[in-house]
Amino acid sequence: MSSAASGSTGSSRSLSLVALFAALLAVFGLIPKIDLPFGVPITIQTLGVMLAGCLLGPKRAFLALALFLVAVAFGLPLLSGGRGGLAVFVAPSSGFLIGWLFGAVAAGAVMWALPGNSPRALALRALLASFVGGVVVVYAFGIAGLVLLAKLSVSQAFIASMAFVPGDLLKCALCAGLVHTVARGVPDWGFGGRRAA
Amino acid sequence: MRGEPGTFLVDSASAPHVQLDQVTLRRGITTVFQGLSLTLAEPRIGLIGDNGAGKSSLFRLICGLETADAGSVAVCGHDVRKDRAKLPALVGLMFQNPDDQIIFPTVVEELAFSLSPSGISRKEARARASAFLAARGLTAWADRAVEGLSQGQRQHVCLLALLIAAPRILLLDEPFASLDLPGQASLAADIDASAQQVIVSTHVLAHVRHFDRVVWLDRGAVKGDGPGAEVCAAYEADVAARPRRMNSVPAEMAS
Amino acid sequence: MRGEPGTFLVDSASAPHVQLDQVTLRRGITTVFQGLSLTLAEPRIGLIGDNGAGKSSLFRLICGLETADAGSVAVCGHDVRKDRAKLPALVGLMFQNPDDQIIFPTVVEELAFSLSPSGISRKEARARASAFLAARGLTAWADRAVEGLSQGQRQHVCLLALLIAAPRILLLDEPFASLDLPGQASLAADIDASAQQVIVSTHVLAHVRHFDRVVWLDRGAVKGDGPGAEVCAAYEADVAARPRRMNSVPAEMAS
Amino acid sequence: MRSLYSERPTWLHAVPAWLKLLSIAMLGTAFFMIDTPVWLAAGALLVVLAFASLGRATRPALRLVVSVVIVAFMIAGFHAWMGQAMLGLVSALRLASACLLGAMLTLTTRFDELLNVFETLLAPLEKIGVKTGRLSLSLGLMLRFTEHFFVQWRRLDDAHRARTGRAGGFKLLAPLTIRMLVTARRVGDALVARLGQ
Ligand SMILES: Nc1ncnc2c1ncn2[C@@H]1O[C@H](COP(=O)(O)OP(=O)(O)OP(=O)(O)O)[C@@H](O)[C@H]1O
Ligand SMILES: Nc1ncnc2c1ncn2[C@@H]1O[C@H](COP(=O)(O)OP(=O)(O)OP(=O)(O)O)[C@@H](O)[C@H]1O
Ligand SMILES: O=C(O)CCCC[C@@H]1SC[C@@H]2NC(=O)N[C@@H]21
Ligand SMILES: [Mg+2]
Ligand SMILES: [Mg+2]
Repeated sequence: MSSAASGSTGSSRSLSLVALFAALLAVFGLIPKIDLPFGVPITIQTLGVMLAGCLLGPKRAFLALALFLVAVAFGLPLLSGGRGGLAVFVAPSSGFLIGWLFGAVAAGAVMWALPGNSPRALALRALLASFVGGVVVVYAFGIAGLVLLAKLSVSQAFIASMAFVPGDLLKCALCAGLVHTVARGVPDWGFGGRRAA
Repeated sequence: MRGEPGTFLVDSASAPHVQLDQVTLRRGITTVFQGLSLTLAEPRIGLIGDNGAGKSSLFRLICGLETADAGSVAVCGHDVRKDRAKLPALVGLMFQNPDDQIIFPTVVEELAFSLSPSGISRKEARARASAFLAARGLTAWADRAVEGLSQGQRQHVCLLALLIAAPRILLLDEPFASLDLPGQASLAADIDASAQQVIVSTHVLAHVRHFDRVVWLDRGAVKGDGPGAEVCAAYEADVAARPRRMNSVPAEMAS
Repeated sequence: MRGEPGTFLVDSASAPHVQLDQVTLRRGITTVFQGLSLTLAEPRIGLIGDNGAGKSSLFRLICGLETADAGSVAVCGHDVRKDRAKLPALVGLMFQNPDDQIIFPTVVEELAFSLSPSGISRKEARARASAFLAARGLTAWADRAVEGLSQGQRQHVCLLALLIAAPRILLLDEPFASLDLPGQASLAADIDASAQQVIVSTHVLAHVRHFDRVVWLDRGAVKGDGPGAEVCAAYEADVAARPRRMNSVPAEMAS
Repeated sequence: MRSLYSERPTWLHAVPAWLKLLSIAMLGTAFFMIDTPVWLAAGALLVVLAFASLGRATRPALRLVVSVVIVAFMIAGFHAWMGQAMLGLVSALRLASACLLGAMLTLTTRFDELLNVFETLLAPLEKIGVKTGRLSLSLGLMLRFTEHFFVQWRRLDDAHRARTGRAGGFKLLAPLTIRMLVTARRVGDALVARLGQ
């Protein structure tokens, strides 16, 4: 078990991992988005949210997303399509942005709670975790945001969000695949923030 | 240890030393140490042994990077798990691979960072780092990108970053591995002259043969421990007596 | 060279060799080589010199990782810039830092990858890599994560990855640096027995002193070139005659 | 941890880090607000010229830039294929500019200068008792890791080319993931060893 990815969230070790996943979101921001008419883009950055949850666990995933959003709020153009600044937090998509924070936590919590340690089991855990966190939770916040900020009705917002589902399911699969790779390459990684066995 | 009256006074007066007590360490699928006890108090100690014997793991334990699964590790009387914040002043590690140690993009920043636990301002730290380099005739290195240095030069930077921090115990993990002859000679001379405790792991026995104490690790256990000349000779004899290793007989090469 | 009739036949019959012609190489702010010409045709060649002399840069040029700013580099008659695709079969590099070389997460994948230029299927490559490890008594390593190996063990993996690829010319950049004594001895024996051309850079002169040819690089220029014993002695004499290097006199250490 | 920082001095090295960060934030916003292709193209051209003015110092980042340009073309092509050539052009220009700006920052800015800027920015928080030292280190490391994705990819690509004579492409994604996680762990270790926590 040793050091691995474990340790208190305040240590430099966590700090480094947290910064890495914030950076991962920034790199994903370079991959262009596909714009949809109601003002919320399809972006690969949600994959970063899922990965943060599965690989870091709830606490540190939260910190990673918070760090990323702080950098965005500072005006760094890190959201897909090179956006940044405070304006993005009052746009139709801002519900989703806040949802990322809690989606990552949820994904981390599910990843943490599920049993199984073989690469295959970990990939399955990640599949479920990324669905719960990256889809269910993120959409819940996103739909609320659309209702409040884009003045859509709940059912309109719900239907509009369905446009993201195929892409997001693909991301869940990718996330599971990457977790599988990591499980083989870094066997003592503490998935979901657990102390590695 | 913490909070006992007088601990500090006794502590800073006492010679630097490291104490491992019944340490068990597992890393991944390997049990690196199993109930290892060791007191390292001599001013110069060499650490030798095969690849994978546990030399780097021992260093990582001592500076608190690995947590023992059982047993305890204390540096100058401070438990490494509890007194983390005090460790950098007590013990410093020169990593085996320079890329693992260096964080900053330029040499002077990297050295200045070593001074940050001492609490001085960034500007002050940078000034001291520049002066430190200048005193070594390395002013030209200050603004160089670490990326633009050769591996041996990077290893040299790692050494300097450790020296400027000036901890009481220096752990050098294969410090000679990429240094050129002049660099090796001057490091060896510096080790001999240092007032700090120095523990050196190396595969080049010539560098530790004259030490008063050398510890030979074999698959995580102490197989030899005593005066450098004796232990090195015993290790060499052991190596010579082994059947020629299969693992690197390259069929292609020999074909 | 390409397309000339009969080139291939002549080529595969000819002994492996490397030819540098008036090469200038700039990396960052350093002009590493300035009009360097060198023919490397002997079966064993040692490469020595100070940190930053250009040993690794020379290797990177030969296997096409650096592009000369002027002049040309040819391996077995193939220009490294034009015949990129042919290079892997001709020349292989063991990197100085294992982290620069290893791509894949497990040992067997890494070795299997070395076979990919030969065009066999992935499954076949993997089977051969397993067999290769088994023949060396290293079956247990096959599925191990490279990340869970010690530095010396990783360097060993780098060596194995090069050997299984079996190029005609082996470039070994400080291959001994992290290997333990048995590993060093068996690598040295293998080099001596190999049928391929082997070029070794090292700071441990003992490993190349018996070579027929050793090249001593000094700030990118050839300062000595000849029989190993002579060139090594000349280098050692030169080092001994220099004033003791300021750069690593550690005030703290000596205080 | 390796970097792209260029030791070959350029005019941009002398520009204070805060000004560079501010420019990136403002230019990023500007590029996002503009959606007239002509103006965007003019802006992108300016960025390219500024990048080119750094001369040989850009060499460590050239491979990165070339791959970004390729991706940008792919995006433009994809959109053209979907019948939205203009939109494609706009996305491609934004992506290319954002990348060049980021590369210019990393090529010419030291890490401790960045940390200084973040510490100054966050100073007000210090008054209300937030430990800003760690937060600015996190922000700085986030930018370092963003850069490091490219550095690490270049190293892997070198390793790939040395052994196959070809560039690695998508095959390097899984190894890259692992290497980044491992690097973050090692950076965490280096920080712990030197800072004590
Ligand atoms: N990535 C790089 N970018 C810019 N300059 C570099 C780079 N790598 C090395 N250099 C410079 O090139 C010169 C030669 O370096 P090289 O790595 O070839 O030396 P070397 O002989 O292998 O040294 P060592 O014994 O330390 O391995 C050095 O002066 C170094 O500063
Ligand atoms: N990051 C890691 N994760 C899991 N196991 C590891 C890790 N690093 C090393 N090990 C294992 O721990 C054992 C001791 O490794 P260590 O690095 O301490 O050896 P070493 O004596 O320093 O060897 P070398 O001479 O090669 O540097 C080895 O068997 C190795 O397989
Ligand atoms: O960039 C932003 O301003 C926020 C974008 C939010 C996009 C949401 S997250 C869930 C869903 N899946 C996508 O691919 N896009 C949306
Ligand atoms: Mg070691
Ligand atoms: Mg070198």
